[in-house]
Amino acid sequence: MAKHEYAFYPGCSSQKGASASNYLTSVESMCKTLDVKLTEIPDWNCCGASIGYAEAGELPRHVLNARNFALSEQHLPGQEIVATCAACWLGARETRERLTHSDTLMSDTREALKEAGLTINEMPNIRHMVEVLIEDLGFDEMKKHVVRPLEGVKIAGYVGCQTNRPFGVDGESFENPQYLDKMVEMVGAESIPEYEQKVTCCGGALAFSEPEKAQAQIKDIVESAYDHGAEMIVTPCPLCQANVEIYQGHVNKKYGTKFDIPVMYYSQLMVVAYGGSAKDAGLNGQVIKARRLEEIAAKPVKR
Amino acid sequence: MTEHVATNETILVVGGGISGMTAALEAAETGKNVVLVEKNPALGGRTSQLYRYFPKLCHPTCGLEINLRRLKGNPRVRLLTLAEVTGIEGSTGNYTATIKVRPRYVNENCTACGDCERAVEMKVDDPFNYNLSQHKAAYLPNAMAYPQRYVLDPAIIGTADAEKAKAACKYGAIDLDMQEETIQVKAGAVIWATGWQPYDAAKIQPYGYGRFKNVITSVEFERLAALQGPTGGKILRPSDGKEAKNIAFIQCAGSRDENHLRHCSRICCMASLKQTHYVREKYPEDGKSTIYYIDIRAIDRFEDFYQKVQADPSVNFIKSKVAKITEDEHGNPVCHGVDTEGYKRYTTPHDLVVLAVGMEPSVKGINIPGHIVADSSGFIEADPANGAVFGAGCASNALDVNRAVQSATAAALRAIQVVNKVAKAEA
Amino acid sequence: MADIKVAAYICKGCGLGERLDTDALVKIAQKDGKVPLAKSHDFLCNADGVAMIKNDIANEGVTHIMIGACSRRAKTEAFNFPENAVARANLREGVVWIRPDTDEARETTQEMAEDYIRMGCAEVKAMTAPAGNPNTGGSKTLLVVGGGVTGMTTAIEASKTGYSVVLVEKSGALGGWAGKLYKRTPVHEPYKSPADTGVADLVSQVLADSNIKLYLNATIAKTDGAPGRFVVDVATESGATHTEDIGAIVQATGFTLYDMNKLPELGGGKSPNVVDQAGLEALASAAAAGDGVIRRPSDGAPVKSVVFVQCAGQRDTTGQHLSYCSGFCCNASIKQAMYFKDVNPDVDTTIIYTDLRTPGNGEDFYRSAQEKGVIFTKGKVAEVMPMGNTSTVKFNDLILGDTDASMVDVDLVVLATGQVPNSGVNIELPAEAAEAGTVEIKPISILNLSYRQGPDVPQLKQGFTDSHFICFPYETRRTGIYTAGPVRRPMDIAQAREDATGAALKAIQALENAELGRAAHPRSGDLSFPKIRLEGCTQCKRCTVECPFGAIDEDEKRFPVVNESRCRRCGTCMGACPVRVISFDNYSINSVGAQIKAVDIPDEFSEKPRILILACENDAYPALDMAGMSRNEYSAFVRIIPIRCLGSVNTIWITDALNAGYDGVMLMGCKSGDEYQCHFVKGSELGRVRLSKIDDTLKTLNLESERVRDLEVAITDIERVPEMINKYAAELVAVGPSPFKGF
Amino acid sequence: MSANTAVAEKYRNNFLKEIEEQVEMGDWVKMCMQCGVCSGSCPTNFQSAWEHPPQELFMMILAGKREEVLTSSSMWNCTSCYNCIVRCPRKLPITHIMHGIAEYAHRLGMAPKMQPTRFFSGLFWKNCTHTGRVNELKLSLGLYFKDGFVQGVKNGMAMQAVAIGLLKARRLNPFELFGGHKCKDQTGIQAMLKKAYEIERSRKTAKMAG
Repeated sequence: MAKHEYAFYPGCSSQKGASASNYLTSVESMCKTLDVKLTEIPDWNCCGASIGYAEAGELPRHVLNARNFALSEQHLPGQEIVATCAACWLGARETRERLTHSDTLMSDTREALKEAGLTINEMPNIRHMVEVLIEDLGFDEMKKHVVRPLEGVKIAGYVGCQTNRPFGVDGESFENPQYLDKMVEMVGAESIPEYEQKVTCCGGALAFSEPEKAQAQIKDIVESAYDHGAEMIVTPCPLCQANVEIYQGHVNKKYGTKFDIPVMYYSQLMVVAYGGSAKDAGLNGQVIKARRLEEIAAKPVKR
Repeated sequence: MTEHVATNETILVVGGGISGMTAALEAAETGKNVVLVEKNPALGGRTSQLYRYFPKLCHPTCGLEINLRRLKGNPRVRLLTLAEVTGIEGSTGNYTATIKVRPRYVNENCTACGDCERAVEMKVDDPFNYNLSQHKAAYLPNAMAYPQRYVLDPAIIGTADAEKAKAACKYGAIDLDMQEETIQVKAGAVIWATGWQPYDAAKIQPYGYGRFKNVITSVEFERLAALQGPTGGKILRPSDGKEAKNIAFIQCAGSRDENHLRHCSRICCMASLKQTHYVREKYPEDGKSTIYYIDIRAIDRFEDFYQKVQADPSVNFIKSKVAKITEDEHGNPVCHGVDTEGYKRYTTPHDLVVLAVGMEPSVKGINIPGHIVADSSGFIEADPANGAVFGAGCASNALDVNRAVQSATAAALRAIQVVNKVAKAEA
Repeated sequence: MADIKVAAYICKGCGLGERLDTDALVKIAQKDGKVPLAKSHDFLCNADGVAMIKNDIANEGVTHIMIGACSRRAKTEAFNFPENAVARANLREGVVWIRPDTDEARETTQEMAEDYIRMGCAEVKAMTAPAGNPNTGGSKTLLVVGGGVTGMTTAIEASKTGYSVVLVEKSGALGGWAGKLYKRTPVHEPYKSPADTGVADLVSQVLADSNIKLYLNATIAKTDGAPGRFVVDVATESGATHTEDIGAIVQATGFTLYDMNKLPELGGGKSPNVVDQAGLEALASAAAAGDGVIRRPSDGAPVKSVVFVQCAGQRDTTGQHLSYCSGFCCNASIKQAMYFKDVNPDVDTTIIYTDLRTPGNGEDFYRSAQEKGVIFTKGKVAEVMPMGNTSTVKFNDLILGDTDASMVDVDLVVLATGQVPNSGVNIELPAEAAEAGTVEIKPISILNLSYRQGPDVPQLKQGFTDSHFICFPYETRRTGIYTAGPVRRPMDIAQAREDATGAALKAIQALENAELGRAAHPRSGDLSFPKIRLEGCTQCKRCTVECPFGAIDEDEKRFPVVNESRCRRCGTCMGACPVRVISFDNYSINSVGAQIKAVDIPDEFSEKPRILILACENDAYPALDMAGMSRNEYSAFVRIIPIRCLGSVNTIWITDALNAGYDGVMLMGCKSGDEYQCHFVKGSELGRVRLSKIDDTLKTLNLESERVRDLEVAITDIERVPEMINKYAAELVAVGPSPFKGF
Repeated sequence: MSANTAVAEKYRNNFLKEIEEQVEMGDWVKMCMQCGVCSGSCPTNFQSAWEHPPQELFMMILAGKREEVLTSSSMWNCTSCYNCIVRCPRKLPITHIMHGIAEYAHRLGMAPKMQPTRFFSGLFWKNCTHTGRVNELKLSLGLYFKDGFVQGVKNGMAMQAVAIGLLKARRLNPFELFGGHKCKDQTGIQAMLKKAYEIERSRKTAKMAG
């Protein structure tokens, strides 16, 4: 039996061949080390994300999330649902809050779920992977497994929006959350607590629909990381990761900058620090290669 | 000032700020015996830390001097300093208060000559200056301190410095063996005048108080302007001691905000308007103030003061709740937001940002019998269920000084009504 | 005077013994001070030192005590001898703490101390321990003028405290403004809905209270006397007059709504569908008595849309209307909007405001109104145009930047006009303004005081009754007469009730202290009082005109009559008197004059000028003391005498000083004018007016105008005051020594 | 009078009522006190993006400016960053209100037709509900070709580098075009969503009827 077991909701981007497949890879390796068992919710569906709003309406959006709750309850009774994607976590949590606070919405949801042969009896807890790490395992436990500290690497912790607002990680501030910096320190790297863009919005879905608006923000996020001497950026959110990483070329073209900074997931740092290979950490999934990490990952482990 | 014995005809006044002193003196001057309890080593409370009052721009210590003189001349008030009421038992006309008295380590022999202060080295934060500066660990709390008697900070006890202080005193005033005491006091009625505390500005995350040195609170700004404050009355910013001439005042820092304080704290608009005067007073040539506000609440006759400030070209008003503050490379706090009158976005650096922090009643965590009735913000309401425990001043509502004094005077009458009834029954 | 025995005690503690030749000081007290008993003590303020003094009082027959130690503001508990006349020579804060501890300074410092001993001895000999004033009255009845919420509350609270009350209401019913309200703004959690006014309850309490004597349809025909012994004639409708003995008075005469007919641009007076807040209350009350629906006055149709115009005729900067904010109207409009919403949520209610002012828990009331669908629009109303049964409201929408916004087909417009205090005759209104009619005159007196200075309580510029409205809000300029409620400051019912309760206490306190012959604030408990030696009086009336508190009347022969219980003991009368016939037992022309004369004036070749400082004891003297505590040094050539108020400074002191060879005189008093900081309100101003004429005196003496300096000093001037002194001392060197030295 | 042409009286409550009935979280609009913290907190709140920032939109709703509000592109600029929500002193769920107003404008057909985010939003929803999971390739292509084929090729070219990068990193699968990720119980999902729409519509209609 694993120490911790959860129903896993990877979300659309964390599938094979999807934009955050490297996130998935590294989370799986990380969990193995930490003895955390994630069981994928069978036949889970998309959360609808915040951007689906034009068509989604209110009830269909909640029904979509509720279907995942129902599946989890049916197949993985008693387990908390863990998401790795900020949007999935937020969407599911919002549905949970709304259904809990409105009897009408709850009964309407049940009525719709019936059409898919499902129902909900109890509201599941919805957790972000970061919450699991911090609250259920704790920094001491996480640190225990570090065998290859990322010494001398300076990393800007970019928390972004949706893992931070409106719910956020318990005890953290909306304006200056510190857990990512602590995680950076935990893996033996150097954090930048004063990085002022840590909660700036990456533009979210607007990065696709109206890229020029989002790119101005991406520029600020990257520029400030450079100003603070960061070698890489770390984030807990797939959309943040993608937006900040893949548009650097566009930003360079538009603003004449020469950005080329890797954008990593916390789980990738941990896997490397835990002694995993570049492949375990999904480093091959970087559009902007994290050479420094690759070098470290190639080094032998101090046991 | 004397040591009369407290009985059921005594009025217990908790808090020695302007409200508590007023309640105590008004009752005493009407012939009632009063026990006045103050948790600090000296009377005066929060108003004594202000540089000036609105709207007359006079000095709070001016009224304090009169109140202290009234007190010195009145045998009916018994004063306990460094004392906190930890519990009250009983009912209307028959209360027993338990009071914890912390040691001052200095007895009544003290002449306030200051020899002990000169003898010691140790320095501790000076709460009178909101810890913006330090004072010696043997200190007189402030120039107006009453009782006019030195205090030893507990941190000095057990050190060689403490012995130095003792040795320096020619009058045997220093008693290092003084212990905390718990005493009980009888009273027929109780007036809670424990005042207010500034809302913890660090909780207002977007403003970066605690992260940015040049973001300070309105109460701290009073000390910067005060002639006896940490900067000798010069408005210098904390980060680099530079003259702060371009100052932003942010209203509703905590108040009118369901994430913080639900209520409007009433005084903050006037306080900021007043503080723009300090900027002009200290930097007549190039001082500049910007007030970011939702509604300017210059209520009743104070409107005149608002109109005067509006007419001042050095003061700029922007109807906007500042969204967030960042810091630029020069250490200047930068205000970000939107002027809602006509939708104008701004990103404005200032030398210093002053947060007009809200008022929180200082009534939490006190064991009052029968569960005191308070409103959703914690202010004591007037309610028969409170028996003869009466809120006064800012323990009862967000009030300016004038209204706090009114409230305290009214509370004194309510308490007198109770003890008069006791006296009649006992006669 | 025969059986006084003066003793001088000189302390050697706090460095006095090291810095001064205290033996010499003892000798000075004996020789120059001519005291039969002079002693020094190592530590005068400790139990042993105090016991020594007490023993001398008991066994040596000492009646007058001169203490040469610390400031009179320090060690007050130790040096507390209420039966004796006591003078304090300030050797610590006033001498050793403001002088450098150097060999060069030693001589001048010692001279300073010696002079203070001489001065203390001279002063105490000119004093007697005061014993309270005669002409006390024992009435324990309060008069309350005004039967609204404030007046009723005062009456009920005073009665509950055990005092009887005479309550006079000019109309035929109790209740006042609040009695006309449908509901009031809430004062308890959850602050969500309009609440019962509570007026009916107050009325029944008043009517049921045998301690309260009620006069309806009655006015005050005459108020005579002083606290503790007022004699008040109450005139009733029938023409009968009832005389009441009264101890103290609370004036709770409330306010009148600003006349909306003065606001034609806002539709005031132009249509029955434009009402003020009182008008709406009447409509709401009428609706509540019927089917609950508020109807349009013009045709009785149910109101479907209503607009509230905030600050109507208020916060006006043009000088045409009220300049102030009445404070209660935002909450009142919210409440009135709820009258509609609570009955029918479909009625459109819009409040147009510039700054919404709902302090404290009013914020919850504001939120509740928003929840109920009341619309708040930040804007400035330019015009209300009634047409037929509806109106168009044109305004500048400040958020949307639309200067030409308008609402059409509005059924009802409510103008939130402000409170105008009913404060009676403005006794200080400049005659020319009254004649020119530039200021509105309320010719009907409320109290009809038979005081020399006029029939009502003095007012501030906006017509509200005068008070120290920050620290001591109840202190009017008529002792024993307190004002409460909106006559004092615009306010709502909750505040008025609080104010009324406080005013009841102050009135009770005043009559109790009046009975004991003691002063009221700010010299509360003071037993001294002005005595006039009528034989010397020239009936010049200066004392009666100048008294800031209207304490002095004139008798048929035009001699001044002091009503001691009205007096606050500031001494302005004493300062004003050209023939110096007014004095207090412990503060007189002589007690100060003797000190001035006691100072040893070195000759013109000594290069030791002498500067007299007369310092207000409330602010300047504490500032000087604190300068000492901070060891801020100043010139050893000054000799400081605390005075009760700048108003008490008699010019004879200055001329005496200059004649005696002082080189200069500094007068330190509080700020005067509109933002006065004088605790006696007008004292420092009157003092300054008097001193402005000193130049003539200087001319006759052939002296430079620099020799007298009038200075505003605040209590915080701890750094500044020594600088002022040193600067002045340097200036006087340039002017040169006084030609009167050695005469 | 059709919903699209309904005329709101200026500074009357009828448009507010409409918003309250038809817009998710619309009953919060009236609680705004015009402090402007939302406008100042919005990351895309530069004038060109937001013709009317949130607090101004709220005032416009109160002022009955129906046409201007519903045809505005402003609320489509929301990035769902939730800054406004956590800072709002009145706790208005502003992000959701923005989405709600946008959804309502879209439902009425009053939203600007070629507003890119409106287009993307619809596209996303259709994409994800089609199979239960998002097909990122189809989503992207759908977006690039929204303005027609030529523009699509241009957009695609502009994004070429990004796509190649993702392809190389195995984060974009070209075969998604021919199927890709999907849920097994697509029938159940469709039936469930159909029911949800039915219920929601009937509730909104009932509200409109009063």
